[in-house]
Formats: sequence, C-alpha cells, structure tokens
Amino acid sequence: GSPQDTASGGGDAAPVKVGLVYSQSGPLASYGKQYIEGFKAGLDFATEGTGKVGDRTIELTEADDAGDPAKAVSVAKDMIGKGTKIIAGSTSSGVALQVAPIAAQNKVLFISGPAATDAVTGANKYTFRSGRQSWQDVVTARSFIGDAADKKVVVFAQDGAFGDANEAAVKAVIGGAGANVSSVRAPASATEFTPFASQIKAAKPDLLFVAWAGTTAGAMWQTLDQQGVLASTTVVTGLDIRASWPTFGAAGTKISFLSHYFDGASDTEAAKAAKAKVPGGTLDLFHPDGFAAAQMVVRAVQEGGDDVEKMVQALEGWEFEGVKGAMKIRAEDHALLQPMYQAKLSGSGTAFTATVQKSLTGDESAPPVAQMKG
Amino acid sequence: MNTVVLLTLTGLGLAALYFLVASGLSLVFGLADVLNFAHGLFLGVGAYATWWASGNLPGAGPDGFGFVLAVVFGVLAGSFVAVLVELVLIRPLYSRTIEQVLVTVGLSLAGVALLQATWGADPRPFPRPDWSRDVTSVLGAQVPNAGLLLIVAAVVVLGALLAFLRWTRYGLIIRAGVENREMVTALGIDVRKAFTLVFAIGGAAAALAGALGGVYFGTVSPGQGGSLLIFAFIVVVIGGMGSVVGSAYAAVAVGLLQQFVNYYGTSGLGDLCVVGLLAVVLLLRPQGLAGKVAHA
Amino acid sequence: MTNSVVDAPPAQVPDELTPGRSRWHGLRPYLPLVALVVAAVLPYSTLNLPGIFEGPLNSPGTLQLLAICLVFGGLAAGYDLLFGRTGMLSFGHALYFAAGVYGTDILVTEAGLPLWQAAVLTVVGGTTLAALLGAVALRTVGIAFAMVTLAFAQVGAILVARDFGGLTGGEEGLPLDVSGLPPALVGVTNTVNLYWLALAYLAIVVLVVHRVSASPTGRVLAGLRDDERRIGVLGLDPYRFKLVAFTLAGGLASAGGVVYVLIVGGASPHITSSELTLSLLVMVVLGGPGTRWGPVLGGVLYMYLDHRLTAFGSSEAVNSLPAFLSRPLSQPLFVLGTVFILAVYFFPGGLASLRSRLTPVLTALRRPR
Amino acid sequence: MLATRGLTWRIGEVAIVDSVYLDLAPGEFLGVIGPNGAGKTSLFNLITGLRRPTEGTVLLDGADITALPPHRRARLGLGRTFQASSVFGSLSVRENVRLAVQAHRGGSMKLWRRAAADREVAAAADAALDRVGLHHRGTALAGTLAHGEKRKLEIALLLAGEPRVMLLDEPMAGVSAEDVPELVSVIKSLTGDSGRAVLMVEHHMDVILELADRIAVMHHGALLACDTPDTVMANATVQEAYLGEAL
Amino acid sequence: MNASSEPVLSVEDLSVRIAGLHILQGVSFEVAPTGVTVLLGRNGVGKTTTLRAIVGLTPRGGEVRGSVRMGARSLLARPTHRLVRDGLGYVPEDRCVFAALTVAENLRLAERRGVTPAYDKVFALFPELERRGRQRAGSLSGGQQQMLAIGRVLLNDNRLLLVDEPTKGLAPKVVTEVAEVLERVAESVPVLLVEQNLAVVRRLATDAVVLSAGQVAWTGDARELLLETALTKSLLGVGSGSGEVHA
Ligand SMILES: Nc1ncnc2c1ncn2[C@@H]1O[C@H](COP(=O)(O)OP(=O)(O)OP(=O)(O)O)[C@@H](O)[C@H]1O
Ligand SMILES: Nc1ncnc2c1ncn2[C@@H]1O[C@H](COP(=O)(O)OP(=O)(O)OP(=O)(O)O)[C@@H](O)[C@H]1O
Ligand SMILES: [Mg+2]
Ligand SMILES: [Mg+2]
Repeated sequence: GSPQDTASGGGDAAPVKVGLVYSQSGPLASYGKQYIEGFKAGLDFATEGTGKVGDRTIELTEADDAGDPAKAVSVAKDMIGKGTKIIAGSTSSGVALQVAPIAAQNKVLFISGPAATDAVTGANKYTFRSGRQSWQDVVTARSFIGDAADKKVVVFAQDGAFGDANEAAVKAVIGGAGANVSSVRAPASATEFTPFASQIKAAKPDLLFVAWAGTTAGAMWQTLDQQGVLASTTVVTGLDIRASWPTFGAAGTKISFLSHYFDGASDTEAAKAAKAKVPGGTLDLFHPDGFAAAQMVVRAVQEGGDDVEKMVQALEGWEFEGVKGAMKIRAEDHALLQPMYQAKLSGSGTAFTATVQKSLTGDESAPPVAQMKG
Repeated sequence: MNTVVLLTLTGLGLAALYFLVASGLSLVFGLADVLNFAHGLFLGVGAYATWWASGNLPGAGPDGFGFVLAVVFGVLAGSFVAVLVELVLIRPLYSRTIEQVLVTVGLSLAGVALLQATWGADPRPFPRPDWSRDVTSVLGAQVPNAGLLLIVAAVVVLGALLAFLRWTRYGLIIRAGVENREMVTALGIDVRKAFTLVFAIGGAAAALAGALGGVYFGTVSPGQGGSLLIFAFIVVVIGGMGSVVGSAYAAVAVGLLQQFVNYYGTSGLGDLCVVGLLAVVLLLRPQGLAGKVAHA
Repeated sequence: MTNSVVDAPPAQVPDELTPGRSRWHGLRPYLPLVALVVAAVLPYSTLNLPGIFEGPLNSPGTLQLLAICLVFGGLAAGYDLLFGRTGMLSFGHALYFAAGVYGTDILVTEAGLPLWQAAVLTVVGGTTLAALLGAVALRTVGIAFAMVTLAFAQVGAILVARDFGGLTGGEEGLPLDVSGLPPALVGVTNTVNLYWLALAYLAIVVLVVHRVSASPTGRVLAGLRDDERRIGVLGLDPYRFKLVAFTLAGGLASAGGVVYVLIVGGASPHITSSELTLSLLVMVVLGGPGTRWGPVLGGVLYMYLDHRLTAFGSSEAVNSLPAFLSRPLSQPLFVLGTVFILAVYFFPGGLASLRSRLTPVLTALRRPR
Repeated sequence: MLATRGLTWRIGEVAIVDSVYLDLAPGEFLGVIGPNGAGKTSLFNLITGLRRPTEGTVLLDGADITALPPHRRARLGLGRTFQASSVFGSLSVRENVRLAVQAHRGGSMKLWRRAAADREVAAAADAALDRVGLHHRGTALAGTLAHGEKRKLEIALLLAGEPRVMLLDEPMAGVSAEDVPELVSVIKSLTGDSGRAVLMVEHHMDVILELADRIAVMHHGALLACDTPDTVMANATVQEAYLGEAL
Repeated sequence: MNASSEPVLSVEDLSVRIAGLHILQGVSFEVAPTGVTVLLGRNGVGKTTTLRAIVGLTPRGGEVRGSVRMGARSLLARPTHRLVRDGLGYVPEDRCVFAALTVAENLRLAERRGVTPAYDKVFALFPELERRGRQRAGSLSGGQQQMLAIGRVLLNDNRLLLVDEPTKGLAPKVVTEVAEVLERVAESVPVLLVEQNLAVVRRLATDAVVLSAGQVAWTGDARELLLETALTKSLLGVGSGSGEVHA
C-alpha cells in the first residue's frame, strides 16, 4: 500500500477546511490575537453572519506556531495532509517565508497575515497577502518630504532582514526620487542607543526614517529624543499597535507616523462591522489583515470551490472594500494595494490618540511589481 | 570631544546595569558554586513588581517618594523570589552542578513564560519620574539622567556590597566562605544560611537592575532579563567568579568596549568584541581577572 | 576549596564496554535492528493515537513531527558523545547544528549547488569549524570550557542575526529553495521520505556513537570521563582525544543540520540561540547521559513536547481551566520549564534509569501470584 | 636513570617542593617518607608532568623532560600510581587494564574497530591481571572493587604500560593489615626482574624497610636525607621530622 | 585514667572510606571527661581522618559508618555547625585561618549570637593576637596562625576540644608556648589531641589511643605507653631514639 495517504476534499456540501497558523504564544502573540479577531469579524461580514459559503460551512482549524517557522511548517503539513486547501495566518515574516514554499509545493492557497516582508509578494502563484508590506510603509514615508531631490535622508534600522528590506526600499523609493540616502544600523539586541543617535545627529539629515521593531523601541526613541534628533529633523516611522503608543513617551508627539491602520483611520462599512464584532470594540493595527484574509477566503471558496487553481484566478485582480477602504489584489505579483495613512499622536502619559493627517490610495502607495518566482 | 564624553558616560551607564546583574550572579557562584541561569528571572520579577506596585500599591507611584516605594517593593519581591528559589529548588541540589544548571534553566524558561502569561509579551510603559526622561549637560554632552541614575545606583550598590562584606557579620561569613566553606561550618556557622542570604542579595541587586532598567528603557517586557543575562555572565567570568570588585572592573570594560566599538566600528562589532574579550581572558587566565576571592 | 569544577555526569556504564548479563543476552544485539525495522515500516500504519498525534501515524503532520523528533534524537545522541561519554560540558553545540542548517541552505539557495554537493561541503565545513574552535576551547576545562564554547556559539548567533550580505536572512530566516532538490524530498506527500531520511540520520548517529564508544578510542573517551589525569599518565594525550570527540560530535551535529533544513524547508535564527544548546543538555540529562538509548529518547521526547505543547496550550482541556491555571499552561515554555525541574527531582538518572527503577515495582507486582 | 635537579614548586610564597635533587639508578628501589603534606605527592606530580615546576629540571636517561606533557613522559617509560585510587570506575576491571595496554601500544586513533576484538591487547591485559591476582574479578566494574583490589588494579594498570621507572604513591594506603603482605609481594615481584627503577611513597615503615634500597625523607618540601635505610633511621633529624620536632 | 566517670566522647566501630580507600577500619575508643587524650600513630594512619569524621567533615563522596556519641547524643549525621555549637571545638591540622581576613575578623567569625565571647581569656593566653588584630591572617607566621586557630575556638565554651597537630611545623620555642597554652586549656576542658611530637605528648597526655593500619592498636594510660620504649617503637613505627625525649 501507500506509505501515506492524503485525505481529499469531500463532496459539495462538505465543510471547507481553512487552517489558521499564527502566533498564539511567543513574542508576537498580541499581533496574532488581533489577526484572529479580525479574521472572525471578516468571516462574519463576508458570509453575512452565517459562517457558510453557499451551503458549505467554513471550518476553521487554528494552530499556534509560537513564532517558530519549524512549528509552523509542521502544522501546515499536518493541515495539508488532512485535506486543507486554504491556509492563512503567519504573524511573523520568518513563518510566512517558510510556509509560502510549502503552499506552492503542495498547490494549496496561502494567505499570509501581518508578516510585512516584501519577499512574500510574488513568492509564488499560491501565495497571497492580506496585509501591507514594508515597501508601502516607505512609499508613505516619502510623502512626508514632498520633493525629494537633493534631500538628505538617513535610515536608522536594526541589523537583519527587516532592516535590510527597509533600507533597500528607502534607497529605491526616496533615493530613486533624487534624495541622498545613507544608513545607520544597530544590532537588534542593542540596549544602549547613544552611539547611534550621535551618528545620526552628526549626519544632519532632512528626513530620518526609522525601522525598528521589538521590545527595545522605547529606549531607542527616548535616546533619539534626548540627543535632540527628534527636534532637529523630520522623523518618520511606522505606528505600531495601540498598546505600544505610551512607550514612545514624550517622543510620540514629535514623530511623523506612517500608519498601516489604527482605530478611526477609516470609516468604511467593513470597519464599522469589524468594530462591532471585535472584543473591546476598538480596532488596532492588524485587525484589517485578519479581516481581509477572511474576505479573500470567502471569495476563493465562492469562486473556486475545491479547486485551488480557480481560487487563485478568482483572487488575482480582485478588488474589494476592506476595513481600510478600497483594496486590490494585483494580479502580477499578488501585492495587496491598499490605502496607507500619515498620522500624528497627541496626548501624554498612557492616553494617546492618533489622527489621520493624510491618506494615500492603494495606487499611490503601490510597490513596484515584483517578479513572480514560482 | 563631547562624543567621547557622551559615549563614556552612557557606556558607564550600561556598565552599571551589567554590574547590577553580575554582582549577584558572581557572589552566588563564588560562595555557593551555583551557575544561576534563573538570575534573569529575578530581574524580571523586580521590574514587574515595581511596575505593578506603582499602579496598585497604596502610596506608591511613578514619582517622588511613591517611586522610591515602588522600587523598594520591586527589590523586596525579587529578593523574596530568589530566597524561595534557593530554599525550595537549589538547596536539595547543592554540589550537583549539572542538575542545578538544568533546574535554573527550567526555571528561567518557566518563570519568563509565567510573566508573559500574566502580563503579556508586549513591552509595557514603565512608570518613572519625569526627570529621568531628561538629560543633563556634561561638558557639552547630553547625558540621559536614567543612565546617570544607573551609575549612581551601581556605585551605591558596589559601596554597600563592599561595606556589607567588610563590616557586617554575614559579610564576614561570605568572605570566609568563598575562601574555605568547610572551615566556616567548623566554627559553628550554618553556611547554608549564608547561601540563602547571598541569593537574597543577588536577587535584590538583580531586581534593582530590573527596576532601574525599566526606567532606563522606559518599558518592561518579560524577556528583558534574559538578554542582559548573557552579558552579565560574560562580565562575571571575565571579572572572576566570586569577586564583586572584579565584576565591577569587568562591567566597565565590557560597557565601554561595546559603546565605543559600536560608534566607531560597524554595528554588531561591539558584541563580537566583548565575546572576543571573554575568550581571550579565559584562555590566558581561566580563573578570570580577579580569581576567586570575595574582595572587601 | 570550592572548586568550580564541573562534575562528570553521573557515571553510567557504557553498554558497549560491559558484557550484558540479562536473559535477553542472546537477543540484545538484534534489538536495535528490530527497532529500526519497526520505525521504518511505521509510515505504513494507519493507527490513530488520539491526543498523542493529530492524525494517524501515516499522516504527513505526524510524520513531519516524528522526523523532527528523530533528528533531535540523533542530535542528542551526538551531543552525548561529548557530555555523557567523554564528560565535556559544552554550551555551544548548537553552533555546529546551525552551521549545518545555514550552510546547506545558503549553498543550495544562494549558491545554487546541487543538494549532495551542498551537504558534503556543509558537513566538511561544520566538522572543520568544530575542529578549529575545539582546538582553542579545549585549552580550558570545566566551567571555563563551557563558557568559551558558549561564547563561540554566541558569535555564531550574532553573525546569523546580522545577516551579512543578506546571506542568512537575519531574523526572518532563509527559506530553502526547493527547485533544485530531488522531487522525492519536496511536497507534503513526500513527507514520508523526509521521515526516512531523519530515521537514517538517527540510525547513522547511533551507529557511529556506538561503534566509536566500543572502539579503542571510545575506551579512551570513557577513561577521560572517569579520570583525565590518569589517561595522561598512561601515555595518551587527553587533548587529542577530546578534540577528536569534539570534532566528531560537531560533524554529526552539522549532518543533523543538513537533514533538519530539508525537513523544515528553511533556516531560522531560533536554532542559533543559547537556549537550544542548553536544551541539548536537558535532552541528554532527561534521557540519561552515557546510556545507549537515553539521549535518543530524551531528544525525541523533548522535541515532541516542544512541538505538541503549543497544541496542548490551546486545547479545550486547558482553556476550560480557571484563568490562573490556563494562562500559564497555555505558555508552552512554562510547561517545558516545569517538566525539566520535575525531571531533575523525579528522574535523577534520566529516562534510561526508569527501567531499573521500575524493576522493584514490577517484581513487587508480580510476587502475589 | 631518573634524576631531578633543584626541583622546586611554589604556590605564591610557599615552596611546596623545595629544591629537590634525586638520583635513581636502574634497578634501584627508593622509598620516600615524610609527614602528610610534606610534598611527596607534589614531587611525583612534578616528575610525571601533572604540574610544572617553578624551577629545576627533571632528567630521564640524561635527557631533559621538564617541558614534556605527562603523556609524552609516560611514553618514555615513566609510570605511576595515585594516592587515591584512580581507576576508571565506570569500566570493568578488564577494560581498565586493556585501556592501559592500548595506551602503551599507542598507535593511531581507531574509531571504527571493535576494541574488544584486539586479541593481543586482551592477552596482554589478562597477563597483567594475572600478575596481580585479579583475574577472577575481570568483569566487575572497577568502581565497585574493594579498596585492596583497587590498589592491585592500579598496579596492573601500571604494569600494562611496562614502565622502566615506576612511581608508587602510597600503594598501601587504605589496605587492611591482612592484605599488606600480599600487595608487598606483588610489588616485589615487579621489581625483581628487568632493572626497573622504583620510587615509592609509603607511610608503612615496615613495608619501606622491607623493599627499599635507599630511603629519602621529605619535610616541608625539602629532602632532609637520602641514604640507606639504616643510616636514615639512625639520623636524628629524620627522627624529628618523622615523629615531630623534639623540644 | 578517670575510669569512674562517664567518657565525654565514645567512638565505636568507626569506619571511613574516602575515594575507595578504606582509611579507618573499625576504630573504637573513649575520651575521658578531664585531661588530654592523645591520638597517636604513624604518619598517614588516619588520625586526622578520625577527627574529621567526628566533627562531620569527611570529604564529599566519603562514607562513614559506626557510632560516635557525646554523652547520650549521637554525633554522626548531624551537621557540623550544630556539633560545634553544642560544644565540640575543632582546631584543624593545617590551621585553616582565613588568609584574606584580618586576625580580628577571624576571631569575630567565631563569635556566636547570645554568647559573650571570651576575648579576655583568649587575649590573656595570646597577647599577640590582640596586638595584631588588623593584620591579615595570611601574613602571620605559622605559630601565630596556630595561636589564632586555637584562640578562635576558645572564644566560646566547649565541652570537648579536638586539636590536630598544633605543633606541626613550628619552631621549638613556639612549640613550647603552644604546649603551655594547651596545658592551661586542658585544665577546664577535655581535649582530644593528635600530636606527633612525643615531648609534647609526654607533657600533656593523660590517656593515649594508638592507631595502626586503620585500627586501634593500643589504649590506656599515656605515661605507661611512653615509658615502654619497646611498645612505642613497635606501635609508632620509628623508635623514639634512645627513649630520650627532652621535655
Ligand atoms: N594545587 C595545590 N594548591 C595549593 N596547595 C597545594 C596544592 N597541591 C598541594 N598543595 C599543598 O602542598 C602541600 C604538600 O602536599 P602533598 O600532597 O604533596 O603532600 P604529601 O606529602 O603527599 O602528603 P600526604 O602524605 O598527605 O599524601 C600540602 O600542604 C598541600 O596542601
Ligand atoms: N581526601 C583524601 N583522598 C585520598 N586519600 C586520603 C584523603 N584523606 C586522607 N587520605 C589518606 O588517608 C590516610 C590517612 O590520612 P590522615 O590524614 O588521616 O593521616 P594522619 O594520621 O592524620 O597522618 P599525619 O600524622 O601525617 O597527619 C593517608 O594515607 C592519606 O593519604
Ligand atoms: Mg601524598
Ligand atoms: Mg594528620
């Protein structure tokens, strides 16, 4: 006999299996939580509360990857082995990058979640994304300096792929527009930022683009503020989840934020629905990703049934109204074009509010078309 | 010029943080021979207890006396957990090095996960006095007050530890015990009590590092202790196990090296240099800079 | 008087060097073979073990999990060559494993080499690295040795995190480019081949470790564990033998890395962390250092727990508990850490000692008849 | 054959071994006595290379071996036993001796051959075990041996290396009175043949007197005397050193 | 011999194994409630091991069997610091003063809560210690260190003192001083003394226990033993010269 059998999808009325692999524990657990809340709200919205597409129930299987790609790959293989044709999730970029090839090898649909790495875009035919990517952040950042020609731009980023990607994007986007881009890099494990703040200050940039994620962000901002960097130049960075706002401290009001999303950034039908559905009633950074993922899943099932190729076709070029507004899945590389925002923080202590300064449409913030790899 | 001053002072701030973590680690290793991988947990407990106290403990708060009270509470909590760990987990395993390593590794995993289960993985803003966010101008350099606070605290702790070792009876017992544990018992002294005490002190110093580290970073998160621990270990080994003064020297060396190399060299080189320093010191002097003597 | 010397692990008698005396004496040499055959035909079974595995034994998810467990069983057995059989406490063994993982990944993905070339180059490279670093680290002993190895491993971790030239992918890791791989190793339906690969790796490591332990050199290693001074006085250079053990263990670990990267389909910086290296120690001690099957069992069990606890944490059983219980229990690391601590107190000799500890119980149970 | 020239080992200010000059002729049996802590074991450690002297040299057959590591010295024919039995506790008695034989035969690193298959090594090991009368204990774990048996095993380990110079550190320590004669005869049988030289530390005076051609007396690290047993025993300083100072 | 009264300490069938060596093989003796009982025997016979076993300081891995009782109380298996607090004073063989600590600190370490330390008594015996209070103990001469080691123990009341070779390595003048001190100490507290210096033994000892090959070879009145040259010679291994011991 065969050493291994793969269960196949059942008949018409059989439930549709959807596997959700994301961080329930580990360092990104709170991103994961927003993602799943958003997903459930989105599913509710897209199925009009029935949880069914036609007469087929969407059967969710959730699994925790604890941020470890090895674990994510294991559960993804397990799900695929059990006949799951749609996998969504991936809170961290590492997980997204390693699950994407699995999807391609096994011809199942993979809808990556909050993972921001550009490398997921165009990873392969079966991989889509429901969130934004680093490039869109950087394009939004460019909108802060108007005419970039002969401006001096410094990127401050942590070592590693996240920093590399941001640096490369800034060089291409803002440098491409005529600015003079240089970079200051620091180890992600750094606890003392004075040397880097001094280097930045010495460079006297017109615009400082900061790409920093992790638990040391608070210390980093404080140091930049104390060394007078925030006062001397325009500083742009991504606005993280709401819980992190107080960690900016006094620096918060001096930074120009580019934002993927925050509560109140949009007022679409989807946003209202999501707000009504998520626990606590306040939307946050990654709720739209989960919401969009659910919308894409429902679309894929509606149009494709059990046929993954059809699902892919149905999604490519699809335009829909998400939490953030008009979204479009670019057919060439599966980038998700979506509105992006400029924001300001105001307030102090633990009570901060964010307000939109400007929004960019999906086309305005579109990343360049990536070569589809597989 | 003012870059050098700035780097020196902030490097010393970093050194102060390392020293606070390392001193307890070093004493515990010197006297009780315990390689304590759970030391980072004490730091986490101190930080979270301080954070908790300033929001919930009557009288405590982010400012003035309330802040002092919160820190005191944090330090006591760290110390209490350390004592508990010593009494319940370590004591039955004295002189079984490998088992101790396992237990403390297990404890560090479980403890950090527990903090995370209780307060979440995300960094939380740390309550702190406003002046700690400001800078002081020293010779033209804008030196963060939190760093200065760390330096002051480390100097106070160093002084207090030395005074404790030098002038108090238990300090005497610890110094004697590092030299010859057996003879201390032969004088009718229960040396295990000194072990417990050393854990209490180590826990308190680590908790203080946690609380002041919280001020310095502005946030508190469950993994904070772990990432400092590896450098603290390096400091302990370079300084010589059991030597408080050795730890102080080593902490300064490591802090300054990291800071200057990070500025003048490329990023990440500072960490590599520190590890290189460790390897060189160990190959040349396996017992560390100061050997194994509790200096007074 | 308070010598900071590392204890040799609890002296376990290496099976290879002592004559067996049990009833099964005649059968014993064949038991490993039987175990191997059973493990090899396992994927043909559709047995369902609810609660233990998500699906039947032959489902891809289960085989994937088992494959990872087997690799770590082999890794632990290789580490035991250092710790349990030679008495060297290295805190940096994960480095050679990581070298295997990243080496293969980079050579295949970035340099585009065929798998077999990449694998050979990686194992040779990992072994050389172990030989070089071992030659330096072995100039120290005891805790100092542990710390130097830890420091080297830390350098590895920093280099991976820094992502020089975009080679390692930093914190995002580096997915393996499968386009050049043999098709039999790609795709969920081929998970069974990865399982067999992992099994083969484990079998090879166990074979190597046992052959080496039973060889003249193994005799010297066992002697080193008991009394290094004595070995020197007998006319053998302890340094040379320790270096051979260190290099061999490093080579086995990097081979494990090659297999692991194929199974997981990529490299991620988790595997360079000092936690992994400490976990190796835990696996070996959990299983029983210096015993034939202890480290393998320890490695398999550890990895099984590590992977399954995430499912346990989010299971209904845990979620229905009151919050003060369910919150910590849903943290896999909390459970894992607690298991270590309990294991130290309740299985002082590791799993391998369970048999001898159970014997009195079993005889007591049998007696009433 | 073996000689030390001004051998000194200091820790800080204290000289543990203090300028020792010794000469050992082929076939000679030299007893070393002295109070606990006199530095006897330390002297052995310096001669066998486990410690590096602060000053002085060790000569074997006239060649300076001071800089050689222990295993090189052992290959030149220097063998020793340890004061606290140092056998390989987790190996069987037979494996212990085979290891010693194997060490003596040297050869390259053999990783894949089965150790047990080497018949020559096995035969030589059995011969050594026979010689000390431990043959019947071959399969026992060395760690479980009685102290007297361990002492014999130590000697078997030594024998297996066919040393030309043997250093015995308190071979009778911990051996009960009844077993002493047997062990003495074993040691005697080793030295009868072959022009092998022996240096033996021992606290049992009767044993020393029975075996030794000459006796060296150590005190506070220094060699007080080194002469024939009769002369040494009559020496007043030695009496003092050994029994304590007179007032 | 104070046969009428109860012994302050009785040792029965004490066996000690260390690192596989069977060092004590069933030692039994008693310590009289007054005077000085000396424990004699050749070097390395196990005297120190006996004392350490009594105070519970057998090294790790060592194994102790038998019984040791002080009055009705069994001492084995009780932690050392408890025994010491119950009045068992121990002065170890190599003095073991804490070299990095000052003399005053060494003394302070021996103080106990709730007990007034008898500094005047100690300083009366050893005025030197008062004068050198701030000197580091490591820099004291051997004799001064010995004074410190004894003085440290005398700060508290003791029911029995165990003193191991207090005159070892000391100059003759200092030996006399130490002997005098011990003589005065013994007036108030019984002492179990290990001593190799027969002159000191002669001066102090009331009872004697002789060890040989890990067992008790002789017990009885000390004077009786010392008068019998032949007996001393056979028991202690080396003849005590012509029987002339200067006192
Ligand atoms: N590594 C060391 N560090 C410090 N002191 C040492 C060391 N090795 C030996 N000593 C000291 O050197 C002295 C001599 O020790 P050694 O073991 O050579 O004596 P010995 O004559 O063999 O005594 P015994 O008869 O008890 O075996 C002792 O005082 C001992 O404490
Ligand atoms: N820790 C140990 N390891 C190995 N052997 C030991 C140890 N302690 C003592 N011995 C041995 O036990 C024997 C008895 O030693 P002990 O020190 O009790 O003798 P002693 O009678 O006090 O001798 P001395 O009069 O020379 O001080 C000696 O042969 C000694 O070498
Ligand atoms: Mg000796
Ligand atoms: Mg003695």
